[in-house]
Amino acid sequence: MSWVALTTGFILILIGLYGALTNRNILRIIVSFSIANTGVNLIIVAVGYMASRTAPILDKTVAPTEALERIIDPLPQALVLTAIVIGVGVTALMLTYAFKLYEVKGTLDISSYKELKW
Amino acid sequence: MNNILIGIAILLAISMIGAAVVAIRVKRPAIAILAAGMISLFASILFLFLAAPDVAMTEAAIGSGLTTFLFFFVLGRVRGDEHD
Amino acid sequence: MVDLLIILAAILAGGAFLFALWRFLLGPTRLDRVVAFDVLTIVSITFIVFAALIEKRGIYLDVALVYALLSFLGVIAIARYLGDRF
Amino acid sequence: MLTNNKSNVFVKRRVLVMFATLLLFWLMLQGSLGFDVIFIGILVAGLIAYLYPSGLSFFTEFRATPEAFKAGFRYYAYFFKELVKSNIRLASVVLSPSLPINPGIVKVRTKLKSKMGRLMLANSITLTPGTLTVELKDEWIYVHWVLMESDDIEAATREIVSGFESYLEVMYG
Amino acid sequence: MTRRFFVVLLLLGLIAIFANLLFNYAMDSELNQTARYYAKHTATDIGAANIVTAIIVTYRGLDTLGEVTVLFLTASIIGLVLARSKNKAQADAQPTQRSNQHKTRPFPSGELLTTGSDLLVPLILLLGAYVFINGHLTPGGGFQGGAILASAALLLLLTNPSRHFSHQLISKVESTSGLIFIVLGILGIFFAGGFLDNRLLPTGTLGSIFSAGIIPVIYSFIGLKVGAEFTSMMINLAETEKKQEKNK
Amino acid sequence: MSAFIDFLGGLSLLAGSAFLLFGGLGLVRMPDIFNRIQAGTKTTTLGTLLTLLGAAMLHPEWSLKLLLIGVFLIFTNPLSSQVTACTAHYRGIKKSSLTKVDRLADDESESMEKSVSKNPDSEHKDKEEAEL
Repeated sequence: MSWVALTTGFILILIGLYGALTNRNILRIIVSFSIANTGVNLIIVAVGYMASRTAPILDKTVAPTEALERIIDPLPQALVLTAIVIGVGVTALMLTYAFKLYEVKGTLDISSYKELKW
Repeated sequence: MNNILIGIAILLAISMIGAAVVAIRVKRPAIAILAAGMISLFASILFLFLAAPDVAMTEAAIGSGLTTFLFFFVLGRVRGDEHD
Repeated sequence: MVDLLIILAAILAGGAFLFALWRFLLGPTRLDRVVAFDVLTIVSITFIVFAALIEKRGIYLDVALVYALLSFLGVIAIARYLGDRF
Repeated sequence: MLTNNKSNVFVKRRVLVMFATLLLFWLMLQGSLGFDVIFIGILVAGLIAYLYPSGLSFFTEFRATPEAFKAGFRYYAYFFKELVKSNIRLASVVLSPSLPINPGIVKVRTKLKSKMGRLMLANSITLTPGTLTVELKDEWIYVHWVLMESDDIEAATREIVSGFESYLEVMYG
Repeated sequence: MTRRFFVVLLLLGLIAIFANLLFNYAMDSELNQTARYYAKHTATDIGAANIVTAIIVTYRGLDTLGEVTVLFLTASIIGLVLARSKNKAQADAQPTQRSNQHKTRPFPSGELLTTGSDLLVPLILLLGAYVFINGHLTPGGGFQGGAILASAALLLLLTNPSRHFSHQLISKVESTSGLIFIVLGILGIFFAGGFLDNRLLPTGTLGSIFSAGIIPVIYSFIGLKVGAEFTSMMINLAETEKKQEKNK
Repeated sequence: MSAFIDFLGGLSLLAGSAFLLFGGLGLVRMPDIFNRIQAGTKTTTLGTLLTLLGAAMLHPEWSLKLLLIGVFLIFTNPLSSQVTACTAHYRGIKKSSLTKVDRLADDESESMEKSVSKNPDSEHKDKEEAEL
């Protein structure tokens, strides 16, 4: 299982980076970033996975005494959980700036933003 | 039994990669955004298969509506700039 | 016996997923892709149920609840965008 | 003065029904009947019903008479029967190699006035034999029909709507 | 063209790194030391059935505080950046009345969507409340529940894009719950083991709704805060005006 | 007895997945968007409901949650299909040549002639065909 997730995550990062570097439309760049973001999250969760173990939640099927043998590492999950929520905030911020840039210039093509070009 | 889950995971992985290719190659930005939303929804099922239901729920709650909606709102505001 | 039935059912659901994916990747108009997206999310709920059955954890169904109640928001968002409402 | 008072009672009843439905859903979500669960459920359901008074619930405009309950049960039985029937018909259409369809968008009339009844009617039409609600406007429903039999308004109404409407009219009005 | 060449070169390098990582990856067969500590002590010390929740709210509660602050800053910056464009749009609105002249086709009434959203919004709110109140028992918690609460506002916005939301209520909910979160954390210093210690209340029996000490209370307020922040982000974006098309 | 109920649950799962498969097939085979929505919404709803029923038979202690999933599905699924169909009609997406009548378009153009003098219909359809 973790092989599948790791490979998918790596491929998603590559595709996202390629899209972010070759597209010219700012909206497209943000979409590519969010794809790469998903890939990174997938990799971090996949690293914590262990075969034939189950989710770190104790209930009738997983008693607290046998938790040591039955559950997987909960720490990467906690990290990714916060990372996803922050990711939405970052995406919203990027979109806000994109909207603001469009208001000023009237276009979202990055080749027309050359004030900082030397 | 576990092989079935791995098979479904491979199916989901293929569809995610296909959707990612669609997202960066397709001409219409609306479809690119929809494909990104689809990637995040399928990633949530993959999280569930990786025994992380908390992360799966976060991704499902956020990826299903919120991100897609934010993108579409900005896209609707800059509609004149659709072609690229 | 039941295991065999579950495996067969999962294979059939995977076939449905592949058909919908085909429509999503090639669909001629944008709304065709939206319909395919809708079908894909609903087939995903079946996948979650299969995961819960195979791992025997009832708590996985909470994710299916969130899916069932929220997955139509994305479809409505794009439909409203295509209907010139934003 | 009288009308104002009446509408106030109506709003109160509506909020109360909303509260009861939400509490029911809460107990179903929790799956237990402990004291603590019911206490928090009352708190949450009351807060939501108070903050969102324009919300509808499944029983908002329900007429709480014995006939209505009977019609409700018969409606659900009829609905599931039609759902299975429509699926088998659609599956046979999809599987036959020649794809024997005859689609068209027809116009049908409904007598229902209550919001919930109209919503349930439209949803039922969407989920049953080869029909799909495209638009609901005043008393007209525009329906896409895969296996169209006639485009006359009255005939189509008889064919598509009347089965559900007879039950929903008793239930919601 | 050279640019695309460099991009491909960069990606090839990344592929080499990733392939190296992937082929040398070996799945752990045992929990590492930190995870073993969490697995052993969560049920007895914290009393929470969901170990991820125990980590987020108690063991690494400061991280969560930081994260909530980051989200708050993001929401405020979005409000700040968009505030000027909102005023400008209102000022611009009266001279050039942009009517929909090219759009003569009547738009569908959407009665079904209105009724459906009236039906579904209370249910979505209830599900959100369920998710964050049961954060210590089932998968879920404040962040998920907050996102679900914001989804209810999103459905209302989709039904009627020009709907008016009360900014005051949202910011009040947001600041109050943030304040309560911090106050509960500080109370932990005086009456329990330290900042954000959950044993302010008794830990109770594992698996019941009143257990895990203060975790459900803190997570509920985190849920309300996150929901209010996401909602304010969306509303700020939704209240901007469409740019006037002058060049046409 | 319980083995028999388990077997019935498995059969229900299988039937649900079969309906999902028919829905997918319909999505591929149907000629235009309205028919695709029809195939997509009905079969997937029944298929998922049958799957939930099968799961409830296999694990009776989950049945309340599965019932809730079913209720949510019945109310959200037709809503999204209806909004999609409405948008498709609004954008004037080309219907298949088999479609004989379209009362909605007839009524709309009638009311249009009364209120607006211009003819907007052709413009809209051209736009959508250019977008394909």
